[in-house]
Amino acid sequence: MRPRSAIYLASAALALAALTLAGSLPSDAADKIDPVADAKAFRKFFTDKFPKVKLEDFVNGPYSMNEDLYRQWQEKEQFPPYEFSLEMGKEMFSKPFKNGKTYADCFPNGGIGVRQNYPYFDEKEGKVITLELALNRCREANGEAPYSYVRDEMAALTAYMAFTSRGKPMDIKIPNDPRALAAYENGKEYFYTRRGQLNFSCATCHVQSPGERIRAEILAPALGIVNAMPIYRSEWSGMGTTSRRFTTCNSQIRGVPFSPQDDEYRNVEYYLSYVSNGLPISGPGARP
Amino acid sequence: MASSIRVRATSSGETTEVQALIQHPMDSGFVKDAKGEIIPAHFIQQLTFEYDGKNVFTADWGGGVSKDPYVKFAFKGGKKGDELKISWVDNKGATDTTTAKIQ
Amino acid sequence: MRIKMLRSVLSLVLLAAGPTYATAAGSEDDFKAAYAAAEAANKEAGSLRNQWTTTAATLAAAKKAADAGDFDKATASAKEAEALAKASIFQATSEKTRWKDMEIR
Amino acid sequence: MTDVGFSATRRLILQGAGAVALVGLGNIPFGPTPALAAANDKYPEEAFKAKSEADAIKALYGKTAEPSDKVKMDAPEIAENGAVVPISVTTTLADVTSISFLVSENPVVLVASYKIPAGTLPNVANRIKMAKTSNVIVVVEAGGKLYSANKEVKVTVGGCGG
Repeated sequence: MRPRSAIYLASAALALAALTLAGSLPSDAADKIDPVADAKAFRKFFTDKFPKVKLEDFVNGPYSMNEDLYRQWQEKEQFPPYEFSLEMGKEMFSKPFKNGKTYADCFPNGGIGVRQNYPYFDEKEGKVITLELALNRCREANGEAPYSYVRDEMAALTAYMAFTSRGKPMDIKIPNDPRALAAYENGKEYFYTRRGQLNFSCATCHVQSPGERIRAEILAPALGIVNAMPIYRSEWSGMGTTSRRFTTCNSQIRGVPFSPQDDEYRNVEYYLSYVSNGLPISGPGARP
Repeated sequence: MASSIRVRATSSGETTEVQALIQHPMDSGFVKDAKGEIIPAHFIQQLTFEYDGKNVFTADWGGGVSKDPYVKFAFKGGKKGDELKISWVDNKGATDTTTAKIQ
Repeated sequence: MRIKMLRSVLSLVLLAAGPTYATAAGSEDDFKAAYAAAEAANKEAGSLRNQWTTTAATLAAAKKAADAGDFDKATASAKEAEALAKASIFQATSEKTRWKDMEIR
Repeated sequence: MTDVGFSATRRLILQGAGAVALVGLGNIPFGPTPALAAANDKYPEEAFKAKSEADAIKALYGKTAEPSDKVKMDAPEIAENGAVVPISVTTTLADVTSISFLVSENPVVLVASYKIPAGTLPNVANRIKMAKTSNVIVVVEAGGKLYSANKEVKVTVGGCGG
């Protein structure tokens, strides 16, 4: 882990440790929002549950859970189905807008190798900003119409940006700002809240039964589950952004989905990315 | 329009391994769309690979081949820098051709 | 554990819907009342950010039956929609506290 | 979520809301095939109309195949998705001239047939579609005789409720 983020984590831990030590009883500690401790417990839960799976392999989702699936994945990775989307994204990323600017002007480091820092908490706006939102804001700032969050153009752009960050550890920061902690906690609550007529939460599938089957599909572990986004799913025979994955999951358990990039989705992506800090970015990914 | 054919050909001295991924819907003609209408059959029927003017591989495909079809094979011969000619024709008569350099 | 959860929701929905089939709901007014109640409940579920897709589907079925003049079926569907909406409200309120039980610590 | 709910969901899924849905309309006309094959050989029209693997093999090769352990087929136990099933074959048989893949439960049994000229190795990998759990057969024509291998690949609808 890069020294800078290690220092950050250490200082955050120190700050939070100081808070908890400040006379709060253990029972209070349960209500104290402690992302660092959460992340540690989150990672430990999965490494204990699957001791044979290497830490960085959790980002391969179902393929880290089943040998037969892993072989099918390896074969697909020789010439992956997201190849066309990746190429389209690379082309789109460098094509200037009508006003001559390009996406590179909107992103740190020209948008290359920065995906692992998204989503981030914008202290001016007081809200979580995801990569997809930042891309559309960049378009609007340059007089272009925003893309749909669930269609191919957004998937192609995020595929290219993810590709430029492949292998870099997820590096999400939570500034010492009560609104950031609240957003993080709201994301965590969404993750564990059961919804829809099937009464499932994200955790029902991805914490309680990763590696098990739901009909033909093997459930992915929640650790590192967003590291491979965006994904080409054989099920959709097409690309899927994080937004598409969240909204379709909602409707599959018969819950009415919110519109993409609503606060709940931004916050749950913030939570899921934070607790997967340190695991490598592996997007764009192929999935069943 | 960029070619619909992506090819990776790598030579390892005496044999050349060829992988191809082609952008094509490969509709079998048996699937219904969201509105319940049958999506008409539209798939690549024949894909040919030529090296040095000679056919080294021919694929005759039906509707049962996956969307964005992929195929891998190998042939003896072929040196780095040589060219492979790849072309396909589908059941609607559409075609595409490209050449790829052996790496 | 999941089966237990499903049964709890299942029983809840059937319980609410059960009595409605028994009563003979004849007129259009019954339908209008039942439909309004169902819509209100579903609206409340919306405010709790926890609507179910099946509620919307059952509401639509009720409307369709009403448009076709079959007020018995329409009223029954409207009552079932209300039950579903109430179940989604119950789910939202109970989960407000119970989500922590599943949290990895 | 009463019983009605379940069967409604199954029907919904089967109608291809997300999965590959199939319509057993019996003999759908095979679809216009104006473009015939390229110069060197003809597209095996009849074979791609066959409804059983025996007919397909006869239409393609005019003879029957015998199982042989020299034909090594690599196929998954359970396909991750019926739309993309990676299947490959290698063989140690000498002078192979053709390799074909068939799926007995598909509406059109013959999926792919490859012509292997001299100098090309007798190994092919591809990705095929499977309607449902089925036997996948690979046939290799070597030295004028036909050899085959087959394996059952399980395919089910994926995904959660819906």
